[in-house]
Amino acid sequence: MLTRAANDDDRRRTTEFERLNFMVPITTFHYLVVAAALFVLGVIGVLTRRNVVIVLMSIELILNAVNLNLVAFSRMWGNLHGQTFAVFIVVDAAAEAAVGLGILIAFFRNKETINVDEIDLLKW
Amino acid sequence: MNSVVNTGAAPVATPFFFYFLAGAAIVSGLLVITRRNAVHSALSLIVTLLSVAGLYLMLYAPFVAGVQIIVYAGGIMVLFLFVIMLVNIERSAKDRQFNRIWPVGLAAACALLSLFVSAFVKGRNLFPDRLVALQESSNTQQIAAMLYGEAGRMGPYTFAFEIASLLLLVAILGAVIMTKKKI
Amino acid sequence: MLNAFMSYLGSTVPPGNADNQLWALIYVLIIFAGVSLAVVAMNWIERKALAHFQIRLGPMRVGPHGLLQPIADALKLMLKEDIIPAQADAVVFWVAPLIGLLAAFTVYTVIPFGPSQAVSDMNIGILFMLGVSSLGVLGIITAGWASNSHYPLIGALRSSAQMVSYEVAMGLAIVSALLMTSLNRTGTGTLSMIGIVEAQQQQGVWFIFKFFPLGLIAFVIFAIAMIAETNRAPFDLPEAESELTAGFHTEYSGLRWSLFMLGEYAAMIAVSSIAVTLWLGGWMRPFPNLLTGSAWDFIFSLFPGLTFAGLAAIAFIGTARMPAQAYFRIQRIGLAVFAALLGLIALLLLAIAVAGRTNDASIAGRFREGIDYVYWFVLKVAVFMYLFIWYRATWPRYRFDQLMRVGWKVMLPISLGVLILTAIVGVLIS
Amino acid sequence: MKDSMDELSNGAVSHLDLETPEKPYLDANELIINMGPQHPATHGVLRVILKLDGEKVLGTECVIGYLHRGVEKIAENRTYTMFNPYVDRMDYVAAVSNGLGYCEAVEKLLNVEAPPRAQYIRVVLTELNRIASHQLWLGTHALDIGAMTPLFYTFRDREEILKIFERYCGARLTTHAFRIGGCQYETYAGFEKDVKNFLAFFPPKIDEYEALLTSNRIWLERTKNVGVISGKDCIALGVTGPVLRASGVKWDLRKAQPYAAYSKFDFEIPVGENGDTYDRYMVRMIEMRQSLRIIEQAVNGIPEGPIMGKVPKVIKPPVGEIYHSIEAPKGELGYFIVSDGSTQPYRVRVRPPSFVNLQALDIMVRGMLVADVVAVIGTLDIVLGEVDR
Repeated sequence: MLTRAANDDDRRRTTEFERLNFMVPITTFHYLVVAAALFVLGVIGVLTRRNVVIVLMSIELILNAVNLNLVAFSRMWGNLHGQTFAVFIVVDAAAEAAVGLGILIAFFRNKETINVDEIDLLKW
Repeated sequence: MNSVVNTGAAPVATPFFFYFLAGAAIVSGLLVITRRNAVHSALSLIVTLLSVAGLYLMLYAPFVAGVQIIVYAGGIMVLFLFVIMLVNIERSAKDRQFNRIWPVGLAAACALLSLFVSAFVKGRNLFPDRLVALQESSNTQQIAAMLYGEAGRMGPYTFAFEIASLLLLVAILGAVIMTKKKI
Repeated sequence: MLNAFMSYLGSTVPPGNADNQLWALIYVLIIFAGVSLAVVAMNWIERKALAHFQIRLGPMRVGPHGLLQPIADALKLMLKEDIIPAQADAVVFWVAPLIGLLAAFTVYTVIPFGPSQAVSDMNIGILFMLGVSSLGVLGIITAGWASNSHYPLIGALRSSAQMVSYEVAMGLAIVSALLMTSLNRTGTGTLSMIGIVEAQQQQGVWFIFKFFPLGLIAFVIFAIAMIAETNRAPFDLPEAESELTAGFHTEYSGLRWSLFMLGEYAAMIAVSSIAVTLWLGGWMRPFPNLLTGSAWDFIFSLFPGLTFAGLAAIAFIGTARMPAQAYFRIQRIGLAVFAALLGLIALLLLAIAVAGRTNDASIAGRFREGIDYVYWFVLKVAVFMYLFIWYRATWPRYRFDQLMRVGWKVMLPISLGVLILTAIVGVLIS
Repeated sequence: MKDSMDELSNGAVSHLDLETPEKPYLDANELIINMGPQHPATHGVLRVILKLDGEKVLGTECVIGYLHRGVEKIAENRTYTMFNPYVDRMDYVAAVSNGLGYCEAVEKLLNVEAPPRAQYIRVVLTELNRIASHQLWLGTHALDIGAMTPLFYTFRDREEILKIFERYCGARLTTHAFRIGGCQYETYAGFEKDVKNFLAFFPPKIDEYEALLTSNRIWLERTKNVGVISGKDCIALGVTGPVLRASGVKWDLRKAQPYAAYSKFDFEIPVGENGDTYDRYMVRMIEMRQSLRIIEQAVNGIPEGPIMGKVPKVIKPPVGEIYHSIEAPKGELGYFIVSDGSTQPYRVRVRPPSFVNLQALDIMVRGMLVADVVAVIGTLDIVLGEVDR
């Protein structure tokens, strides 16, 4: 009796332990949480930082979070549409970085600043 | 393709690597948005990108991981570092780091965070726990089939792929025109 | 224990793919040690060969014929004061050499020294290699930036521009080789390093000779681009001694500087391995499909032993030619011991070759096979390493704008043309 | 930059505007780089301040004087004979030429002439020295451009010349070979044989250097159209020697104002067309071959006779002044000596070719790249001992 109870207790504790600990098998949900965290970090960066370069980098963070979601879903459903989309997003990120940095350099040449606060004119 | 459902057969190391990579990604992501010096931010971002590439590998997506390393870490980040060195960062490092509307921005981000949290807490059961072991050994070939088609037929994304190449071309032209002083 | 050992010897896939983590770890350690040793040896060979190109003797004092010179150098570098400039960004300065070193060494996880003699066979093998080796440039940029000094900064900018532009031509040349792997019945190619070598085996031709001269041109473009990638003469602008004193590592000293050197040489071996794998048949011995049969197998398996025997003979001749003075006595003994060691290795290899000639499944047979694969691979890589030294002794250095012009206006169009022609020829043939 | 050029004429030190705040151009700031005084490619302790836009050179400024020893001032406190060894220390690569110039200048002041045998010996040694100097130039120049190997080849062959010097006068570098009025030493036994051996030995070696460089694509790209200077600019700046000749001006003091025994020999003056680094390279390579021709004629025709002219024991030239110049390997090497009638010169002024040629650096490198600065410093063939004196 005692041993059984102890066993039950043990089992409960293990499940509790598994819930909290590393031994829980990693599921899609885990990846989604990581992606969400990265996404929020990216959003904070975009909305609060003053340096344009860092804002652009935060956008890369956001895109990466999205990519991680896509690939996680791809594994969840067992097909490759998500991964293919991720490749497209990488292409998009490359284009965005090139154009964004191009704008940045053109802007820096004219106004000698890289602060978002000072980028407030449509025409200069 | 989606026959093997991965239940208890995952290697022991998997959770460890997951938490390691996820932790590295989030911590360095935090560094990206908090560092004063843009070069430090960029280096942290590289760590994030490589960690995410590792997560892709764990998700049986080696091709995406490879693309991530070669395009992001090897290409885009070099571009970033290049630009950071060209523009004068010493002044901006001494400057105020956050823009005028940062409280609003932070509030909006917090709102987004709470949205995510509530979605995850309430909708925990909506996300099925299943993970499918994709066929890793022919991942590239399968993505090729998606992009280019197979056995004479167009794949589902062939047209989109061509459009993407057009997008890149436009981006190249745009970047060149904007950065060149006179053409 | 023995079972585990035998089970691995009998397996035909790399340990990383067989989920054999222990063996994968052992392989990683072996490769790490082997590459470090190769770099040390390369250091000695480069100094010696360069000296002989230039009618000098090279290192002669530390050990017989300077054999212990690399060890003395390593000791010196480790004991040297490690200076971090006051104005430098200490953290980045500290991390930069490690980035380059890690990038150079990570590449080795997918290099196949034989059909099962690799850490792992990744589905994206060559893509992974390209990606990781392109991370090396980050180390150089950060080193140049963190030094907070003009020469390193210029060196870093030069080198990043150079590496990024030559990567394009390099990638296109690689793609044209990858196209050739798809010329089989199913029409699917492969990015896997082992798969590429196996494709060459199936098609019965090294890709350098495939669609002559298309394969050759692609190979030559890669061979040029890889020199630029590794910042070696005549493309050694980032560290051009006469212009930028030492380029991006001007401010580095001691151990950290030696890490840069280690990374550079490791990267040289890595890119040579890519070239060997893609165009020169990887681990395959010459004429594997033409000169078949166990007799030929046996003859070719004698080569490793004979090579070491030749080296031992050279060392013995060197011993005999040393002046018979008391001053040289220790050196004579040292060289004789070295020669004897080489001779013993030769005997061992020959013994394995003879013992394993009948039964491929026996331990000796397995060993013989493995040694054969590694031997031919290393031999081919060694030819490239010699070429690196030869180039350095012969050619002046390019100027930055000329380098860019060659990269974008010559190499890129040619590699594109070769790629398109390869595709057309491939379609027409199949 | 223009008004700062005016400052230069007003005696201001700098014609580079180092004070104005760095203005960003496109996206790069202007870089001010100190090349030297400790730098592998400035041939000693030359310091070049470079103003760069990225890799492009906007302007240069040479800072010299790190090797200044006051040779000209020393001369005022030494007798004419005592000063003779000092001139060897200026262009230490071509010490024999320096000595020849000084001895001939004092001889002119004294109005004596060295006997023909001495003059022939002087020609042989001076031309050997010219070859040695050009060899050193070639080795270091190629090394600057990135070719390591020619340096060792040229040093190997230069050794043969230095051996002849050593046998003749006991020193290899700072030879002090000549004396006022002729030569101190008679040729040693086997001198002619040694020189003739060298004449046979050297031409294949020049071919060897040329095989490595002359038609090398990278060498051509690095030297053609690099550091171009027109003949007019050369004359305006007073540039002489191979640099001048490579710009198409046929001016060689050995032909124009023959000294020593040069009028007796048959040789040609190589002339370039474009005035670029490659032409200067070719001019010097041909000059080496022409020097061999001169040496051959001289060594075959060394007359018998005394080697010392009639010079008083104590040299006390009459009051007056003299300017005498010779064609040193690097250009016109002139000595301006003022005598007040005492045993010590009142003033000695040296016109060193390296110092004058160095002034052309700025014109030659403006608008070129950093790598070209190195190539141009190499091609000017400066020796800092001579620049700073």
